[in-house]
This record gives sequence, structure tokens and C-alpha cells, in this order.
Amino acid sequence: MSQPEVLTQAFELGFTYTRSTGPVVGRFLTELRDRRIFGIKGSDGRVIVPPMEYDPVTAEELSEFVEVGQQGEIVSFAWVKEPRAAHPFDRPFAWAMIKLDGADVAMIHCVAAQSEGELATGARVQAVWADETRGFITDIRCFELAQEN
Amino acid sequence: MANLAAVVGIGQTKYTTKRGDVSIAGLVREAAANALEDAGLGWDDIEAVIIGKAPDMFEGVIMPEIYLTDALGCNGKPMLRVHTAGSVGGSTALVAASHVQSGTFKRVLTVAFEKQSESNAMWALSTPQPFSVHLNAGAGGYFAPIIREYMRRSEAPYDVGIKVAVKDRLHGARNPLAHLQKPDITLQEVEESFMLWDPLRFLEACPSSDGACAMVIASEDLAEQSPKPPAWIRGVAMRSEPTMYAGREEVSPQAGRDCAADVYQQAGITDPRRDLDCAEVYVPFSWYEPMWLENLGFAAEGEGWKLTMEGATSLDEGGDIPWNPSGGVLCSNPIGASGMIRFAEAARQVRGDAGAHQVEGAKLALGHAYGGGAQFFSMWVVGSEKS
Amino acid sequence: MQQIAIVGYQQSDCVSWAGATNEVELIMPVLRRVFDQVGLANAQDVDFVCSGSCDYLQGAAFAFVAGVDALGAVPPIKESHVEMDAAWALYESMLKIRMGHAKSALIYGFGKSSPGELPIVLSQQLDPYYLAPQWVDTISLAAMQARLMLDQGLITERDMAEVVARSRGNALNNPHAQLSGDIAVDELLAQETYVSPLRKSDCPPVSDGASAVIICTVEQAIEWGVPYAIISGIDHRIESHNLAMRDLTDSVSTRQAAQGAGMADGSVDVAELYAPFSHQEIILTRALGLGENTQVNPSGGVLAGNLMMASGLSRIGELFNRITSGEARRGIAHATSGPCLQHNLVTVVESA
Amino acid sequence: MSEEREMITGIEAPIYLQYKFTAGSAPARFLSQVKKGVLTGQRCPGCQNVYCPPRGSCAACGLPTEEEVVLSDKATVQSFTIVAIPIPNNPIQPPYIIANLVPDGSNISFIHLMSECVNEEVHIGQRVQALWKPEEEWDYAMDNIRYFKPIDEPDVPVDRIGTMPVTGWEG
Repeated sequence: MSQPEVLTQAFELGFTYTRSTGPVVGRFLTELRDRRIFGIKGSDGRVIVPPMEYDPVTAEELSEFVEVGQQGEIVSFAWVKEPRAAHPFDRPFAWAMIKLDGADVAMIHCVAAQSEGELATGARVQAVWADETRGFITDIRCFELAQEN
Repeated sequence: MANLAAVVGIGQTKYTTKRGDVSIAGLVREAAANALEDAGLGWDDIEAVIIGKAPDMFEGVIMPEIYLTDALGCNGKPMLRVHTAGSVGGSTALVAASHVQSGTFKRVLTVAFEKQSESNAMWALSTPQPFSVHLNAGAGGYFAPIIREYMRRSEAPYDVGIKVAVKDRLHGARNPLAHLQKPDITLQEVEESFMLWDPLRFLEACPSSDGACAMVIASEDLAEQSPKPPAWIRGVAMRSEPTMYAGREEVSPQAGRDCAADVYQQAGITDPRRDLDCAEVYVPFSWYEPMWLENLGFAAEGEGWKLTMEGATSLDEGGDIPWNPSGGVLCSNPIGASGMIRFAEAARQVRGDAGAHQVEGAKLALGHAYGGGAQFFSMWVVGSEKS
Repeated sequence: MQQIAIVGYQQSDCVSWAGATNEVELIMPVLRRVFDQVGLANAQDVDFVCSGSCDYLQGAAFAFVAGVDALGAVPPIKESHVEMDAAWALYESMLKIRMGHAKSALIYGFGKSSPGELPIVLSQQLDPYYLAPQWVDTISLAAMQARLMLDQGLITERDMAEVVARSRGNALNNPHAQLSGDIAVDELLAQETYVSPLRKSDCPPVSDGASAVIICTVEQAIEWGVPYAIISGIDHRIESHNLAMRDLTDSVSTRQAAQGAGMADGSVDVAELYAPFSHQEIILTRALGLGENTQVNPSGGVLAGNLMMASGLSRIGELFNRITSGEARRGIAHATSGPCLQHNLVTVVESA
Repeated sequence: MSEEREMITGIEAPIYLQYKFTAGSAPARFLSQVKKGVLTGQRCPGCQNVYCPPRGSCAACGLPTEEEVVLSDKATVQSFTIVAIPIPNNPIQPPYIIANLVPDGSNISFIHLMSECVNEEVHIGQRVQALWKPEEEWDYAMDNIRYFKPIDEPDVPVDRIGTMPVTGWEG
């Protein structure tokens, strides 16, 4: 029997999906475009950012939007020393759970910092907006340590 | 012996090219909420959720049950995701039924969906793979040669497919949820439509749709208390065979014949054309009606097209065995949901709740789905009576 | 509820790259071995077949269809598939047996994770509007979960390293493990962080492979005359997809599943937990209330080799091995799906 | 009043994933031979049927296929379709014929292009032969065969398609 060679070839599985957002996600992204951050009130009154369409406990549709602050505190974070090609930075950065002022539930986004040592749970961060906003989650380009007032 | 189970709630979305007004969760939720409302139930009444869809590549969301948990009120409950290619809507319903028929659960919700407008179905079904010839011509390219072989064997006239295309679109015009609404369609219009995959014309093929379908399936005692008539599940069957093997019968796959024999035996059906009142059968390309008429035993081999041409499967012509009174896959095709829609529409018929496409007095109906290279089959028979 | 027996389990080696082995070539040898173990010719000798896999691992739609080519499915068979870990395929198979439509079932799971960048591929499981477009990888999510525990004083880095050291040590006795060895906790702690606070050793390796299990009614097991263990309970539960809505330091759904499966009805001599990250083993152990009388992951667990879509099924199989070998009388197997232990399944297995 | 902007109702989500594909052992053996201009199949040790291209198993028996069989590049049309619409990822412009072809010596068909034919005259049972690219362009790919074209041999009766020996069809 013939011996096979090992045949390896790279390929890309790619498509640009066209997602419709529905009213809740759409409202959040619309506000992002206008550089505002909105959450939604859950059935227990907690403010969830980004807004969920359906309450995790009661399964009811949610609709009460609340604007939250653009600063908040780090609840937890992961320091990425070696960013992957798909990641938003090509230098070390953090993914973090960030509880924005006025929100009760953290959102996950990236944080720019020089080193892991700059960051800590409880550290205050603020949103940095993209130069052009278009109604996409990356309109918040990243968070960075908040300036002391 | 399996416990008795019944469909007690059915919910669907309107099928359309693009549901631009909802998220993926919103689409799935709409069908589920409609099913709950139909059953007179709330989210807390549901013990488990069984969800199905075709390849994740259609929406680019991997294992979407993970993201859909909250939309389906599933936090703290079991959730199972089925994927058996195009038959998935049917097999999802069967897996859901097994949750109740096994005596494990009293009442479950099952949902199947596709939001095909998020991508391009043709792309998702023919993504490039290294070292293979890029000749994949979509589902039509796969099935057209098989149809050609059926035409050769059966010596059916060329216009059988055209007749099916018109018949199902006229059925669909009675169904407000159907995607294609073509009440004025003519044989000539179908015949003159663009040839896509010779011998298949544009109007002989299914559309690409967004949509979701859901059902609530309950145990015997709960079904009896249900506010609307239950559709009793009288038989369930699945069969699979490989896509390709030497000597495979592609025109009338053995898996389809075996699956039908199994489900008929459970439901006590000896002559499907006589014993069943109607059938919702997965016909994505017009010629698959005569082919499945034979495969499912409604007609002898080589004779299926005659039933079609006689009008036996047409509601409008007063046929004795209407096929796809809802308009079928030829009118609406959210791939992952298409099988479940067949199963749900069969249940609607025996509940007497099919509106303008109701088959008068329907008591026993077949739901059918197939997928892959016509190699995965799932079927159920539902009835207005328990036995 | 009808008792159901496990009669066979086989797994391939966990390898970082399966090389020139396609899906059917990956599955066939494992199926051959599990059929031989029970004395069956092929899939025609069981009443139902169910598999678990994920198209995106290898990047092709309908990856599972190739699995059917390994079965000898002519004449046609009763067969189904979940786009989940095959532990859920076993769950579906149990329902089929309980409803009387099968007396036996073959379950298999397979994954070739090596072709893609697994942590990035799995980012596309997340919320498609808020998280997937950010490409938040699964290791980073687990790292945030670990930090929550560290910050709250629920664990120390040493605790995590101890899990890893035990896993590697236990894996010395597992011929299919990818990572094994005698490694000191201090040695692990001396390694630098990877996605901080996780070290590479806290994360599972990327593995290719497959596993298979055969289950049947007790009557069938007796008729076949093979050793068997009894599945006395099985349940699974999912939690909110919003990670921040969950208490990530606990696993509520694992506890619910264990309760549903009747774990508390007897002793738990051994627990095979699908904990992809070291701290998650601690979360699970605590959520389940496992004490010193329970041996955790004698196989080495998935830190020693992680067959995506098969690891959950393998946990059940490994437990079966412990029980039929007489090392344990009763135990639990756990499977997970989704980021940070979102969806969990618990199976209770007892000696016959 | 500030300028009212439209609500966001949709987004574009680019999902581009990179993979490194490795052909399985059976396909790799097959492609290694195709690179030399030779079509091969693999025989099932159970039912003795020959699969081309081989995928590693006889799907009917569930057995690994090992024995390699050299096939002819002459084939019979089992069925075909004329594709009239452009297909994503497919560079060929319609209309073109995709045929299910069984090479002599094999018991199963594969799909490939047919050309140098009158579309209306293509039929089941027709005899065709591979038209290979120039040898210097051969790679590990089935498109070393540019297409199949009709040859002047009598049709194979329908019930014998898929049973031709590698020595061919005498008519």
C-alpha cells in the first residue's frame, strides 16, 4: 500500500453575519453610538448592563432602560500577556468584569493598562470611546484607569 | 411501553425572508411564547427545554442553547440541543417527546429555529474545505441528479414537479404564517421560472426563511387537563444511513422506508393513504412529493406522480390525502425549524386548529422530516384520539 | 425508574494533534474496541446510536455526518446527534431506553480541536451582540472566575497547583492521558502566569480524540454476560448566559443536577469531574459537598487531556471503569458545557 | 432640538476563523496518487466494494478500507445536473454540468465537471474520460482533472452502472 504524505493546508472559515438586534440590543447600541451607556432593570430591580432582553429569573421581557455611568470598578480581570490575533490589542491588556456606576451587574470588556500591576480588583476605570462610534459593542474602545478627580 | 404523551401547545412565527425586527433570541422566544399561550401555560410550568437547529454556521453562534437559556426561561432547568441536519426539527420533537414518553418529565417545551438571513445558507452549506473540489452546488445541486434518476425510472411527465409547486403554493396562500404568498400562481409561471439546477426550476425550490416553531408536549394526565384538544403522539421513529455507499438506493432510501414502516406499525396504520387523513412531509424540491409518496408507501413504486397529477394530495382539488396543507417547505424554509413545522402542522390538523388550511375532520396525521443526503429521517403520527 | 447498565467504555489517546486522521478514522478504532469489549459485531447489534460533536472545532458544517460512516449503518439504524458533549447524547439514549424503544445504545463523542484556535473558536459561543464580537476567549473568562475566588479568599494559588499536581500524578495511571507526571506543587507555582492569574498548567491541553460508551437494560447486560455498572440517576441543568448574573464562585446548576440525580442517596467513593480549569475542580467539589471520602478524578481528569465533545462522556466511562474494577462501589460523573461551568450534568453510577 | 438619528436595528458581525486542515490518511493516500495522475480507490474487506475517493471506511460495513486499487480515468455518468446559478466559493461560471461519475473499477460515484459536450445531450449511462491538466500543474487535488468529456463508447445500461471493471466497458 502506498504511504500517504501528511497534507496540511490553512483555510479560513469566514462570513460577515448581518444580525438584526431587536429593540433591546438595538437601544443599547444606539445609545453607545451617542456615547451613552444604558442598562435595563431586572425583575428584582437590579440594573443589568449591557441590557438583557429577558430576565434570567422570571423569564419576563425586560424594558425599563436606565442610563449608567461611564466609570465603574473592576470586579475581576484577566491579564492577557500574549494577545491573540483576534484580540483588540496587540500588546498586553486585560479582560475585566466592570461594574459601572449605577449598575448592579458587571459588564465584560477590555481594559488598557501598561502592566498587570496597575490593575486591581476594585480599581476605578472609565470608558474610552472609539474615534468614530457606529452602534457596535466596540464603540467603547476599552476602559482605562479613571483619572483621580 | 412508552408513556402516552401529547402536543398541548403550538407556537410559530410568521415565516419571512428576514425578521429584521428581532434578535436571534427574540425570534426563538416568539415561537416559544406563542406555544405557551396556546397551551395556557407560563414559563414555570415547563420542566425542560429541547432545542434544535441545523448547522451553527447559519447564524455563526456556536451551540446557541448556551446563549438562548434566558430567552427560553431555562435557568435552572435541563436544556438539550439536537442537530441531525435537515431532519433536526423532526428529531428535536422526537427527543422532546421522549422526555415525556420515558416518564422522566411531565411537560416540556421544544423549539426549533433558523435565522437564515444572518448569513447565506448556500455559503454555510458549501464552505470551502482544503483538498476537495469546490463543486458543491448547494442542496439543489445535490438533489437534482437524484430527481433526474427518479424521472427516468418512473417515466413521469416533465410537469409533475410544476404541479406540486403550484399545489403547495395554493395551500400556503391559506396559511397566513407561510413565507411565500402566491394565491395567483399558475403552472405557466412555474414552468417559465428560471432553471436553477436542471431539472429544478426556481419556483420548484424552497425559499430561504427566518422562523421558529415551538411545541409544548405533556404527559397523559396533564394533556387531559389541557384547555385545547391535545394531539396524541401515536408513533415516533427515526432512521439513519450513510450518505454514500456502494449500491445505495438514493431515489427511495431504505432509511425512509424503514422509518415509515416503524411509525405506521406503532400507530396501527396498514394503508397510509387510507388510514391517514393528511400528511406534512418535507418536500423542499417539488419532485420530492412523488418520490416520498412512494417511499412512504402512499403509492406503489413508480406510481407516486400519478397521485399528484390526479389531485389526490391537493386540498383545493378535494384530494383524499392532502399533503402539506400548510404549504410545506416549498412555502417556508427556516431549515432547522422546517421539520418541526411539519410535525406541528400535523398536530394542528388533528387538533382541528389549522384555520383555512384545515383538512376537514382530520383525525390522524403524519409529520415527516429528512436531512443530510436524504439519509436522516424522523417521523411521527399524531391523532385526535389516544388510540 | 428503570435501571440502566453501562457495559462498555473505550477512549482514544488524547493527543495534541491527530495528524492524518480524519473524523471517521478517529472514531472507528474506538468503536471497534468498545464493540469487542461487549462482544458485538457493530452498531447493528445495539438498538440506538447517539453522538456528540461540534462543527466549529474542525470548521466544517455537518462534521457529525462523517461519524455515521464509522457505524456500518446498512441496513439503516436508529440514530441521533447532539451538538453538545456526548454525555448529553448518553442522556438522550437513556430516555430512549426508558421509553421502551431501545434496550441498548451506543454513544460516542469526538473532537478534533487542533485545527482551530480553540479558545477563540469557543468565544463564538458567547452572546452574539455583546461578547462574541469582542472575541473574549474562554481562558480569559476562566481567569476572571479564578481571580474572583482568589480575591474573596475562597482559594489560593497553591490550592490550584495542588489540583494540577494531583491530576498529573493520577494521570500516570491513565494510558490515554496527554499530560502526566510527578510534579511538585512548588514547581508549578514557580512557573510564570499565562493568562493571569492562571498558569498554563491550570488550563486543559488542547486534545484530539474520541470516546464511546455502550449502555443497556440490566436484562440485556445479563444476557450479554458482561460486567456492568448501574446508572442510578442522571440530571442536567443550565444557568443564565450572562456570566455576571451568576455567582461564578459557585456552581448552582451542578448542585441542582446532583440533587436531581440522587447523589445524596448514598456514599460517593469517586467523582470524575469535568473541570477544565484547576479552580473549577474546587468549585465543583464544594458545590457537590464532596469530602475526604471521595477520590476526585483518579483518571487525571481533563487537565490531563481534554477531548472536547467527548470528555463528559469519558468521565462517565472512567467512573464505570472504577466501579467494574471494584475500586469503588458508587460515584458520580460530571460533564460541563459553556463558559465557566454554565451547563452541568451529573450521573450517579453504582456497582451492580 | 438635536438631530434625531435612526435607531440601530442591525449590526454586521464579521466572524473569520483560521483553521489548519489535515487530510485524513485515506484521502491523503488518494491525493498522493492523484498528484501522479492516477485515480485510486480503496476496497472494503467486507463487501469488496471499491470506494473512490476513499474516506477511510466502507460506510455500509463500518470497516476500515486499506487495500488500494488503481482505477481507470474512464467513467460512466450515473446522473447529473446543469447548474445555472453562481454558487458561493465556486469560481466556475454557470451554466455548467456537475455529474455523478463512477470511474471504471469503482462502485461508487463522485461529482465532477463535464465539458466538451452538448448540455442537452448529456445522459445517464454516458461514457466519459478525464481530461487532465498539464502534468506540471498537478497537485494534491482532484482538479488535476479539469473535467470529464464524452468518449465514443456505447452507453452502459442503467442497471450495470457502478459495476464496471477497471478494464472498462466493451459495450
